[in-house]
Amino acid sequence: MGFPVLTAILLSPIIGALISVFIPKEESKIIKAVAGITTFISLVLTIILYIVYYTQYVKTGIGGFAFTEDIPWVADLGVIYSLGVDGFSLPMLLLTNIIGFTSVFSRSWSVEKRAKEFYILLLILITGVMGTFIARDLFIFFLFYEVVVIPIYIMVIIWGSGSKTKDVTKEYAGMKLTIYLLIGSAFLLAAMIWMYKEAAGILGTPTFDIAKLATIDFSTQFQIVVFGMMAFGFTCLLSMFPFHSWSPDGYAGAPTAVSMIHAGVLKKIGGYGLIRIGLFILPVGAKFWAPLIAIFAVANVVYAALICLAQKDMKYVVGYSSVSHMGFVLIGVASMNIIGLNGAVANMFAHGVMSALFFSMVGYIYAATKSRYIPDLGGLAHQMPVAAVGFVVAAMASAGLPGLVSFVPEFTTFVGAFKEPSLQIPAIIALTGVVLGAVYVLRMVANVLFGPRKEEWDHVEDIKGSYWIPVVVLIVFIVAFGVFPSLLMDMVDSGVQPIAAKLVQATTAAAQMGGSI
Amino acid sequence: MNFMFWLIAIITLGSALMMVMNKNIFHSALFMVVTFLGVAAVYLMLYADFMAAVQVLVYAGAITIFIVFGIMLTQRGNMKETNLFSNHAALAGIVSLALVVINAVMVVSTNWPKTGAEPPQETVGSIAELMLTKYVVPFEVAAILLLVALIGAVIIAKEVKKTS
Amino acid sequence: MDLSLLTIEIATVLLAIGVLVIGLLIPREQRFGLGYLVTIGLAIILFVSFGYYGINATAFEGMYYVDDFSIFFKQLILVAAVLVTLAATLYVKKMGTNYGEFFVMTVFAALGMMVLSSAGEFITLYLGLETMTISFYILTGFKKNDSKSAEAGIKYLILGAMSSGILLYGLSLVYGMTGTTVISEVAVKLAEMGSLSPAMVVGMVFLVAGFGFKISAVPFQMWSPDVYEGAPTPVTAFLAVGSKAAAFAALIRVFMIAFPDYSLQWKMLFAALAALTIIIGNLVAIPQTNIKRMLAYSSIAQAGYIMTGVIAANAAGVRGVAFYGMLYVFATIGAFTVVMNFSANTGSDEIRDYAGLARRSPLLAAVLTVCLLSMAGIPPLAGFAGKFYLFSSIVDQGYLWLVIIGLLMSMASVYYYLSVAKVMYMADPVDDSPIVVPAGAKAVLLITMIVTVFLGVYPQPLSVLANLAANSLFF
Amino acid sequence: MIDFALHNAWLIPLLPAIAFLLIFLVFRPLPKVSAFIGITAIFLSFVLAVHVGIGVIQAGDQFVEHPLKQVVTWFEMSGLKIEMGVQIDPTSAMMLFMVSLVALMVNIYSLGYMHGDQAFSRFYAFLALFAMSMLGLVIAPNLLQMFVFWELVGLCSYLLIGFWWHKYSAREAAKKAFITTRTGDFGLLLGILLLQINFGTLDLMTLGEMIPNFQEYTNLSVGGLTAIAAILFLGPIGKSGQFPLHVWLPDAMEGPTPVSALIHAATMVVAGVYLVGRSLILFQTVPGAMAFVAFMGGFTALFAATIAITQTEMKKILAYSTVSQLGYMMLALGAGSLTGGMFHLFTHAFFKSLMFLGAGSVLHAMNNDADIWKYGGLKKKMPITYWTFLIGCLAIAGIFPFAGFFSKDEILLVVKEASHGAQFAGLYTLLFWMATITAALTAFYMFRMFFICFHGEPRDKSFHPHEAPFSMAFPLVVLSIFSIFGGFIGAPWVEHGFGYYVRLGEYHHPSVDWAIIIVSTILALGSIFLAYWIYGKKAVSHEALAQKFAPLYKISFNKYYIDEIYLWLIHNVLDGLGRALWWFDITVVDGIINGIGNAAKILGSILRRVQTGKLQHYALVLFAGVVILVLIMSFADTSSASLSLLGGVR
Amino acid sequence: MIGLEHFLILSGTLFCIGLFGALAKRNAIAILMGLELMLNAVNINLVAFARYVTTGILTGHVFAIFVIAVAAAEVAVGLALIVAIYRDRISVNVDDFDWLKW
Repeated sequence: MGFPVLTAILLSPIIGALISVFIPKEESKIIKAVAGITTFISLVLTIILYIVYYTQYVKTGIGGFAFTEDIPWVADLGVIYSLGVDGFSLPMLLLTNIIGFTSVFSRSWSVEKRAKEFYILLLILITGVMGTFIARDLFIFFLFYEVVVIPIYIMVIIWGSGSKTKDVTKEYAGMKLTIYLLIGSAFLLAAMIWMYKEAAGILGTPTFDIAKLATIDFSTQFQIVVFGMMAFGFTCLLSMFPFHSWSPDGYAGAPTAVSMIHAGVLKKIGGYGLIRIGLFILPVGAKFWAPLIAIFAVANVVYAALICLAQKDMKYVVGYSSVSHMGFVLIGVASMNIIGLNGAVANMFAHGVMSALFFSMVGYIYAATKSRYIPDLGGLAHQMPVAAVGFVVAAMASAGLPGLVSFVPEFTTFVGAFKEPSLQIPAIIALTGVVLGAVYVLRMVANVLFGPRKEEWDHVEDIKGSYWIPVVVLIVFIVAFGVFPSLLMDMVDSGVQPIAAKLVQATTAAAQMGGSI
Repeated sequence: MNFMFWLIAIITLGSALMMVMNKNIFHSALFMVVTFLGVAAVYLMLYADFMAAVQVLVYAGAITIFIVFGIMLTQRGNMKETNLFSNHAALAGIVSLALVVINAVMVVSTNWPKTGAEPPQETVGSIAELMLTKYVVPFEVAAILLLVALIGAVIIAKEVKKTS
Repeated sequence: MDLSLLTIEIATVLLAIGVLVIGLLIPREQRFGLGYLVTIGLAIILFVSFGYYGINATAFEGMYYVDDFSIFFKQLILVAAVLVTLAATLYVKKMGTNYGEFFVMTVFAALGMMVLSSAGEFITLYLGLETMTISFYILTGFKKNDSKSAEAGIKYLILGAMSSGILLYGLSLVYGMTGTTVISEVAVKLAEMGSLSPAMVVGMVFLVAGFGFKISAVPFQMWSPDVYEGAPTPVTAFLAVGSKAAAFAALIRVFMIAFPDYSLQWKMLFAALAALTIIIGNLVAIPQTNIKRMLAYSSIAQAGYIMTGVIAANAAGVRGVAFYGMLYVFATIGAFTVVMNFSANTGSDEIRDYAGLARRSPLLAAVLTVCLLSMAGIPPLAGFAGKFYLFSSIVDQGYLWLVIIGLLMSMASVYYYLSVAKVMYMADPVDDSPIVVPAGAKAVLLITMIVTVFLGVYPQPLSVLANLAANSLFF
Repeated sequence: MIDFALHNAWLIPLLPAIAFLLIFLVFRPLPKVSAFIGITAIFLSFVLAVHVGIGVIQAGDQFVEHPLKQVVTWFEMSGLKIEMGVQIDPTSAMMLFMVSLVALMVNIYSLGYMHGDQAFSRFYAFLALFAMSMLGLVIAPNLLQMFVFWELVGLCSYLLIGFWWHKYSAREAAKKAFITTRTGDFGLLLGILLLQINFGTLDLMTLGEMIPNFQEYTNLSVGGLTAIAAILFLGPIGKSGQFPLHVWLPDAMEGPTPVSALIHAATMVVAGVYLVGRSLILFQTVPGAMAFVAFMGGFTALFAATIAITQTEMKKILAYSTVSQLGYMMLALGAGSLTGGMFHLFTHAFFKSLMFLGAGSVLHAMNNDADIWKYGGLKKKMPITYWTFLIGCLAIAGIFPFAGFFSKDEILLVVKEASHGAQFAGLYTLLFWMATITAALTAFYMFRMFFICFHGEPRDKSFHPHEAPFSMAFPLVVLSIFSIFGGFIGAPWVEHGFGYYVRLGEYHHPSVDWAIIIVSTILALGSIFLAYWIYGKKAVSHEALAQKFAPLYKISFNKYYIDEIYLWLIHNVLDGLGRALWWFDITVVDGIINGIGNAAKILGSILRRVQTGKLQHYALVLFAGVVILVLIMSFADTSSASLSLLGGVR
Repeated sequence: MIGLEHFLILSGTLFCIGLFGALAKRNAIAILMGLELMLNAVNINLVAFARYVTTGILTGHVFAIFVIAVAAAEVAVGLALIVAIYRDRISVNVDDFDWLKW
């Protein structure tokens, strides 16, 4: 397969981090530039990949994994350094790179001190997230998955911040986030290990290859237990109610770049894993748990949206709103049909870019004003019109405005959900989230940006210089994928098809066996 | 034979108990010597003449002297009330008693693979042969171990000059 | 009789005695090179030992194994000894007297461990164990100007003697039931006997207690926090890895080779103890304020993880133990190297004094973080791969519950590990003076960090060796 | 050219879109250029729209049954295909013409009105964006495209209401508008989803064929379809300001007046009507839904009219009037007449935007002071405004031959016809009378405002009103021409008039119902006279009247307190729920997590105390452990359940 | 007839008396003495087994001799440690050795 382009994408930020190690820490501008350049290289490569895949695999209907790389890694475990992208992982990879690149240029006032450490950790973080999405080997997937947790912790405790509205410190927020995710991953790992052994018993050779694992028909009992454990791990990461409480605190505590990456892509690993691993390998177990997931999903949407109404801290609004939006993803997952899954995946992408922009703008305002407390702010559009534009675009995308990236995914999700008779009522309830979403988002926009000029913010500077990058890049993607959703949906569809096909095949097989699940 | 066993057993265990119960550490040490000698007698009953000799030499001799030296170094003057029980003696008693019972039940209920053959009258030769052939590794290791203990005891017991 | 099989041990003895003699001959001021001499000697032996893979022979009628399993553990011990002696120079110098003897004792302890891991027979096993332990008694009490050191020594000695008493009693019962002290023959005899006799029940429990003491499994763990805290830090490091690993080697050999017929019983026993060990070790580590004590509790928990590999009672489990044991060496010694150099500079082991270490010495902070996280099993550090080996060996034997406990508690352990990281990275240093780290210790720090990361990302090299070791045990 | 226009109708929304991008991204610092671009774009759109209209008329009723449709796939996946495109038929052609015309007029008008505003360019950008969205909505061949642009016009409405965002009231009004319409859109989206699920398509033509025979295609019951229609109707309720979601529309007047004229009078707010008209087949299939629509429309018409009577701001009165007229249109649709609804929509657009622009002219002259009681005697100062406004008032009052006359009579006619129908006859009879009363009220409140503002003496001398500049006067004139003559296209004597083109089902030549004509004309004239009597001649003191009917006056003046009720609900129920859940989140959800964490910590500190430092305690534990283990091992049979728990659970 | 079991019970009891001493006494030297009793008990076991179970093969004796050697070494180191700590704390009461705890 010639040039190992995925490895190149993966290595670029790592090389950036290594270079940064040898740059004196006073040269924070150079370090930032290195981070920007290396992530930009990854981004460009990914965009090229996206286009190539779109034209050569999606449009031609070939689909499947492309640009694969397989290097035996740990022989006795059957681990293979196995990378590849398909229509499912490519949007996620693109998302990671978009947000990775833009997060480098996000602003948080605390980063100016100890910039070197910050960018090194950020680059490691970005690499970890990317690796998760392109790994085709479960072991490699998990390796990357957990790589990201610790850098986040360190970034939160060093460069994070507490909140005015809730009695939390950054130490607490960081620790909660970390431990929560790790506890979730403990179950995930246990499930993975068990599945690996079971599969090794059936196949005769140990393997972590997701595609190979998916060919096995595990027993119903096994699937139910293992999927349950896995789902716990993944939905913790996805911040499913009632396992969400790390997320608003975590985002509020984290510096801007981390909030962007965490809400934008890291969370999506939960959804990605749930679909790619849970649904694909354990369809029968997934079917068993789907109703519960659906119920929690509805709770996510409505509960978190209502809580947003009571928030006075910008980051908490966005934090809870991202919990709320994950409900849409979960409903799509719970629908278990191709349309719903398409919607779920597309929703992950959409929420990614949108929340990244949102956090970027909130972070910018916070950095500029040193306040996130909504009643303190107001009329900021006077002083920072550009940030206001970005903020409004993010808000509108969050509210699901058509023409922006999140509308079509949400619509698709709901079509998928309504296709399942049992999900119709939950879906209707969840749809109210669309209204509530508009309420809290617009309230925040109104109270932060609009209204009479406040003199105290006259010293605040508008976005300029490299801080333009997140605004421009993210808005371009938000609008482009909103106006031309087929760029995303075709891709996603080609990626989700095999998974949906597996689901249909497995559940009909189970139904034919007479086993009611 | 029976009588001899019971006598030795009573002496051994009795002096052991006295050793434990005594409140004078010096008296305890003396009872310990008696116990060691009792054990040596038990060895003799088991046709372990060489063992008995070693027991008398090493334990009743060397180790006892060690211990007495220790006592002398750490106790000044009056030896009364030098060997008291601590607060948790009752608990210790319970645990020990439980182990006695466990041991007794275990011994009785186990079907030991006894051969019933007569023991050899002379053991020194075989022991020497075993030590220098089959058990040469442990033998050498034991030598090193004693060297270690020697050096170690010297290092640790040596008085340090108080610097600063 | 082929004495060449014992080359490693003989070389070690010669090294120790040689250094002892040289130490006596040269003047006091010139003795500081002895540490490096020992390190180099051990490194050479370590290098030579690679040639012993694949021999798989026994010496002295099955009494002494020279198989891949024992070689692996000997290498583990040698690696630990090399790293400790290299890292300890500054600390030992600050400790004052008997510079050369410290290293000699360390080598003797390593010798005891080697014998222990090679022992194919109870007497050898016992003597190896005692050589190791007595060396450690001395090393623990080595810090003459610190009363805590002597206290730790006396505690270790009394409790250690009790535990070896009970181990001996157990051994004697096994000997009584089987009429032999050779491990492989014990298995044969027990197979003839069939069902489990009461004496074997008691014997096995006594053996579990004896070995459990050495590996610090709950409820036999209580000595270790006190001793770890009181002992000179290099000793603690060596004690935590070497003595534990050697005891595991012996335990695996005894239980897996001698008692395979009773595996149902002892597996259950170990499973319960492992669960307890993991839980208690981690929980009590949380409120600790002294880093050595915290590491002691964490090392109790680590023993619990390693026990899961014993429970598996197959090659996969042994592989897990071997793998984990080796990477545990790097993580632990890395962490303790930081601790010993920190305390050599500042005289403190309190976690709160680590405030701002990331700025005083980024290397120390980074190594400590990496090592601690490796112990917690966070990818891509080696601990993750190790835990994977361990847990995957028992998950399909019906011990899913233990796997979940293990993983949950190891994730919970991140809490107290990260608390240290938090202090180092977040807080501002009270005292800005840089920390002096000698070149040797620096090398150890780098080695441990690089190896920990490397083995996490690419565990293949170590897993090959661990596989060899595991398979040789069951040939 | 006509052919080009017909087949390239997608250019009509695209041109303003390009204008928007150009202005927003490039020419923002250059206000004049921005305005030029905006006006040019909408002018070109208008030209195209005119040609499309001519083309449609030339084709006769060919497009009624077989619209010209061009679509591209927007996105597609297994089992779901959504298209975007253009559907040209008489209804959409009419809308294209109307929207582009009014937009053009408003664009021109704004040259004068917004002159000197800081954000002049931004205003034109948003206007262009709005034009794009509205035109896109109009030509939508399927419901989803309609929804997409529906939301976009909502966005534009939000942005333009809040155009002067530094004003507290503007920002609140914008928010309110968006959220209120969003509430309706919840229903619309739900309805669309249900249609998609049940029929597998959202294409209007396909749906039009399937829905009448819905039982063949779906397993929906009549009740089910009625429910879908009713849910769908929530969207129009929100967007077109029907009761009870009308509250945003009066507040929307916080936006610049041209915006009110364009968006909140002529175009966007009628999107709901248009949507119902587009999907009228759905409502027609289930009479219950029809009755619902009719009732909501009729009720809103009367309801808003009663509020409009007492308001004191020109734009507020016009806003309530708009609500009322929208209700009228809904009523017509609910009575089953696409023609009636669309016709009134068409004429209303001209005279209502005319009046808004006129009001803007007045406000412009009065330094944006909104209180009509400060006006008076403007007739002399601003004659063009005066006369054009009069034309508007006459048109809305339904005086022959102004446009409103024809469309209003058409509505009354169809409602009357419906009241003779088979189902819900009683309801339609009631609605007929409500509509008639509304017509009278409309004439009354319009002329009340008219007389107060333009007649009499200036009440506040501090103002120095002046006639509007040409750029503002020109649109007034153009629109008043349409307000005068616009109705003729639907006049009963026109053979192939409005109803021939814009219809659902067979074409019936409109009959002339003299009774309705006479009654409505008399009522209108009577109301105008009454208004003149009270406010022009001041024969009766309006204050005395207000005193006399104090409770009624108060209720009307306070808009039935609906805003207050909503506010209370939002602040107490919704926000209260939010606060309660947050409390729950912090104390319970978080509490459990923190509790587990703390429990571990506490357990750790307790277990820590076991380590007493006394070595004999350690030894005791060690040996006690041994004893216990021996006991367990000897008494437990490994085959028994208690121990297999430790080693046997899979 | 005196048999193996008698010796075993004797040794077990001796072991436990030693253990009791080690567990219950305050004086560190007394504890060491208790430990010696325990090791002696083990030796009785070993010799008894050598007499009854492996008659003629003296593994047990060899084992016991090694145990004695180790015991001597242990006592030496133990006493050294006790002396060392006594210098510092002027006490051989093990209850005083509790600086390291929790």
